[in-house]
Amino acid sequence: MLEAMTRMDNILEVRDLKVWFPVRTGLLAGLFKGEEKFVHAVDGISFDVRRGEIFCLVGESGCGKTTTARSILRLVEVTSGRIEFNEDGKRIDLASATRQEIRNIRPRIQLIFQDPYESLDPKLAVLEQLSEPLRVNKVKGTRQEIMDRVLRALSNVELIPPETFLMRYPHELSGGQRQRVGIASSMILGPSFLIADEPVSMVDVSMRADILRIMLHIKQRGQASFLFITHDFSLAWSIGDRVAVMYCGKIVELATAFDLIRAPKHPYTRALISVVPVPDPTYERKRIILTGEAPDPIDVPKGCRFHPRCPIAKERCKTEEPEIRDAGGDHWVACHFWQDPIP
Amino acid sequence: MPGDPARLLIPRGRAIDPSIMERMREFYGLDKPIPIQLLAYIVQTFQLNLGYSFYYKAPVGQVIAAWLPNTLVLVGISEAVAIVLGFSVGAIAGWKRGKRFDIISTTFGLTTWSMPTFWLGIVLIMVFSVRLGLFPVGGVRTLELQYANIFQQLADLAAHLILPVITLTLVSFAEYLLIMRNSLVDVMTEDFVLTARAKGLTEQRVLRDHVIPNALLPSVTTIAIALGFIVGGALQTEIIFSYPGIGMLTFQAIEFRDYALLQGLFFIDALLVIIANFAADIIYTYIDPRVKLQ
Amino acid sequence: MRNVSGFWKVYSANRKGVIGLGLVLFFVGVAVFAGLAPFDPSKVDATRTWLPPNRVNWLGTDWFGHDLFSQMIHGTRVSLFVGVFATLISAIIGTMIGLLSGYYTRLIGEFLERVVDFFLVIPYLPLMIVLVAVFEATEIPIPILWIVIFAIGVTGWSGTARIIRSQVLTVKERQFVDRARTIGASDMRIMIRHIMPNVFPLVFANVVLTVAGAVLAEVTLDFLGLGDITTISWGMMLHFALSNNAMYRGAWWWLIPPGLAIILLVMGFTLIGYSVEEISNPRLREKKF
Amino acid sequence: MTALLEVDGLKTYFRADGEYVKAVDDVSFRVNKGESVGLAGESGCGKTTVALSLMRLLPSNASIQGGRILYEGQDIVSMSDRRLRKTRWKEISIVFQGAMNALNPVKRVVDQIAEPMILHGDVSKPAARKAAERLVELVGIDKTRAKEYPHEFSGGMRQRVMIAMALACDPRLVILDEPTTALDVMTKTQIQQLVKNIQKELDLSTILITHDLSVIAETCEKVAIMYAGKLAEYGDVVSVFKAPLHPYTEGLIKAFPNIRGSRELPASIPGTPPNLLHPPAGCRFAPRCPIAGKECEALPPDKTLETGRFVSCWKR
Repeated sequence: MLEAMTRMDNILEVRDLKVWFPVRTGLLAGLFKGEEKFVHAVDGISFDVRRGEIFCLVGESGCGKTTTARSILRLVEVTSGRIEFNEDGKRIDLASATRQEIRNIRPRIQLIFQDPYESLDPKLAVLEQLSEPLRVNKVKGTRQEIMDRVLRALSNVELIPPETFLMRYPHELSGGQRQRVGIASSMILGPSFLIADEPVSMVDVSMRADILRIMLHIKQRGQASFLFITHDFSLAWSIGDRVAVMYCGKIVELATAFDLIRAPKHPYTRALISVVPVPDPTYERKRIILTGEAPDPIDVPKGCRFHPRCPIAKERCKTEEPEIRDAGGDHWVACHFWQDPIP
Repeated sequence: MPGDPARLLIPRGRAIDPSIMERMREFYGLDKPIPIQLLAYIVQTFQLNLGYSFYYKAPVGQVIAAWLPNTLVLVGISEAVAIVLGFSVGAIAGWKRGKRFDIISTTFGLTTWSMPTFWLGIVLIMVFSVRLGLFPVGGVRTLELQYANIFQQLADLAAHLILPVITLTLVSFAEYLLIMRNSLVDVMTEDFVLTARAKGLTEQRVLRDHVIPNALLPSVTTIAIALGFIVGGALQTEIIFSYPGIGMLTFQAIEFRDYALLQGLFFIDALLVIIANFAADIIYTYIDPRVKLQ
Repeated sequence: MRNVSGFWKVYSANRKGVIGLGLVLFFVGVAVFAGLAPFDPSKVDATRTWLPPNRVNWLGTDWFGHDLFSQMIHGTRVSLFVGVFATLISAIIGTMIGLLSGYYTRLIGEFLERVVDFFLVIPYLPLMIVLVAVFEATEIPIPILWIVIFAIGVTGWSGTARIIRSQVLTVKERQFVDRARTIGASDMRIMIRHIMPNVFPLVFANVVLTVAGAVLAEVTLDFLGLGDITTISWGMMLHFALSNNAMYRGAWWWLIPPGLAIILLVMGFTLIGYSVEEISNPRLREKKF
Repeated sequence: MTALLEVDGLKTYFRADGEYVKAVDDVSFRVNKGESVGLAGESGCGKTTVALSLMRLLPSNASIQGGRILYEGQDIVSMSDRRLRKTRWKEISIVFQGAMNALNPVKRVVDQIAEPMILHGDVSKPAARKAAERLVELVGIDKTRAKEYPHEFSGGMRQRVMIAMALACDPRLVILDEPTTALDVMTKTQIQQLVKNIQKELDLSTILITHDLSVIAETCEKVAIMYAGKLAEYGDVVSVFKAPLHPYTEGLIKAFPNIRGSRELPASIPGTPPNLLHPPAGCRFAPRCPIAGKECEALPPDKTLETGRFVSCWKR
């Protein structure tokens, strides 16, 4: 299984990660019912991020992809499982690390946020925004050295000339510019691993490509590896190296971007890819439209979680949860009947 | 020892036998340090034993029970009027935000809100009772009417109640007015108000059918919070109008340093307000479909 | 703050706010220059009692023969002093409890939230009365004025705490706080550097509103006879007017001016508070697009 | 084909600090009977303001400063308030973005759908409720759920309710303002199919407002592209997407990643949209335009080609 594949060129190895949130019931209800309910936000997933790649985690809202990202940064507590971060021959399990260890490792792992309007403190100018990470982590340097680093970070995200941006406040910047300041602030500590959570979904279409290109350059220069979280297969297609698809807290399929999008195997992935919008009015295709909606992560269906909506589900799917298996060529799929055609 | 309650039990002008003082202190537990007295008080309170009033020479619970109904009548009537008045004026003010009605009504509300309650009572008494002689200056009934028929008695009660009710209504309605107004202004920016307009509803119907029902919800919760404020207003009103309720009783308890009574009163005040809050919570879960009773 | 001039530009366009500030500044001026009052406010002139307003005593005299105009002027000091110091106490308590209960939502937060809820619904005037009465009885040598300040301060913080708590709860969920955490900032730094500046305007508005409440509370305690009878304050003027039957003897000049002064001062603070709230809370502002 | 709606030189301005923000500045287009028109552009281009202008639902600081909106020959801009209210929902209805707030949280769904029926038709309350339940079924929701409140529905379901509500009075024209924006791709597709089917069945005209060109490509017949308050291009979907005339349209189409294309980054348009308080004097796209020349400093001409296409550009 995946366990056996542990290799030196993995920067991150996630094994059987579970993040459950207790459901808050009323005080009285809690006393009488006695059983505690959980949101199974992430329910046992394993994957690797290889050094120097952009690994995409794709899924619909509520599938657990953002919780996965937040658990790697320990912004939420992990219920069980391991998250091994591997750098310079040293391994650290982020899931069980102490607060102090987490704070020590944080400069190495940074997050690029979804909402450029929300992720910058509205009261801080760009200069403060970028110098704060250095100050918090007690990076030594003269004023000039700090300033040089800030200016370099700004030019790296193509905010040129960088000097003109230093004293601007977030509300004086466009959405695309803010997102670049966000990336610069995530990059200033020189992290080796970046988690990008829907980094362009709030940016206007005409400026999205700039953001994507900046990230691609970071990867190509070998500065960092990425975990790229998105709901949009076409983004995974244009920027991702390998792609994993999540459904209701589980990974249902994992393969290279090309294989997964051109030859999807799991019925859920096949359906999703068949309906991805294409900006071409003449393009004809057969759409597989699923009925219903994703299940409530509090009461997950028995057996395969996808079976109530699955067009090829059989009796076995109602009782037996499929393991994720290699279907050949490093293409992993969690389905008993992935070879069946969809009618 | 000024402010020593034991001293108050002895008739004035008599020499005090220190040993009697000592025994009385002991009897009432006043010889213990203050923290221990406080602890004893808390323990007793939870046993619903409110202690013994020095001044009335009766159990505190009994004294309060005798005076409480008058207060409930006063507060009940004035709050009902204040809520209806405050909510309706507030709704119109919010709807006509920035117009003359809004400015005049909020300025008026702000003025009455800024008044000390007792001072408003003074002004009303000076104008309507002392100058114009329209209403009695205080109390709750006229002694000579004790044997009159029920209608005369009721008319008498109403005449006594009118000024206190006006006082308490005026000082508390502004709170409701401002809450309703701001809540309405908030709701009006919501998309469903645009939907309602798009449906072709007249402005009045948009207000009546869509805006007000939504603005009312947050306003209801504030009724409960406002009650803590109203207890203070009722207290001052009763004192100024010599209205025999628990506010007046509080004043007497302060004057005679009757701590057991004072603490008992505070306990009852708090209890009533907490019960009212609880009731408001339950009402809220009924009127807001988004909140389900577990 | 670097945004002061920007804030002033918006504030000065707010009519209510300017009126409120004018009122408060007027009373502050009166308090500062109270020494210029025409008479010594505590000087008794037995030949001049119960006088309605006249050329010598602009607001008349009371039963003892005090000049009421001079008493009004000196009374301003007490109202402002008590209002500001009581608010200082409640602002400190309220801010700390609000911040802590909003930031730590687990055990500490739950507990503090209950405490705030309790103080929020509790009828505060009776509580203040009990506090002052008990303290005055203990004979601890604290001036009564400070007992009053303390009683108002420790009962009046719950509103501030609640507002800060709810603000912290929302601000804390915003992404820039997550960003601060991912760069390794400590809880303390996040609270002071990121959360506080963003909740500050509303806190300020609330604190100003608390001053209004504290001024009213002080007047009420004086009226109930729980204040210091040796100080000259608006509340004490009313207290003595009542106990000397000014109401029935038609001495309106002893009763009306202190009341009007209280209304104007309370309104001044209230207007400032509402205006700051309006400016800093975008939901109360008109939607632009 | 006859025109149902003709927008002619529409100008809608916002007042801000004594100045005018020209959110919509001289926009003209038409919607024929039974036709679906997509109105696309990025945030702040004025597309939602156009939608609100069509029903005169503008906020208090905005007003229509010029132009005509002819619905069946009647000018909505100069219509009396009474006439306007009779036109709203009965003739033109609207589906707003973010269905959560567009539904009244404290009213039952069935009553919200029935409300305009009772208002505009001579229908009794029970009859309106019955009809509302039928609509709920039409949009694919079990009618037993009609008695529920909006918060009991998922995002996709609420959008279906909004669509049912928009159909309540048999309107001729339905405006859809970002109807699928916050939804997941599968739900989005379900809603798009629903709208397409209903449109065909009821011979409706629709105006779909969205920033997502691919949605328009898949569901509309005509497309209008807006940029900074101006109409950049208008035409039938196939020719606009296959051979865009305006450089902005071209850039926008290229900015969309396409899983059917080769694996490469989409292209971006450099720069940012202008501030509409002080827009450039000439072509508003000129500062970002790859082919802008000297002549673009003057206002570009409106060119209507014989194919019915429209473009506002000097270079074409």
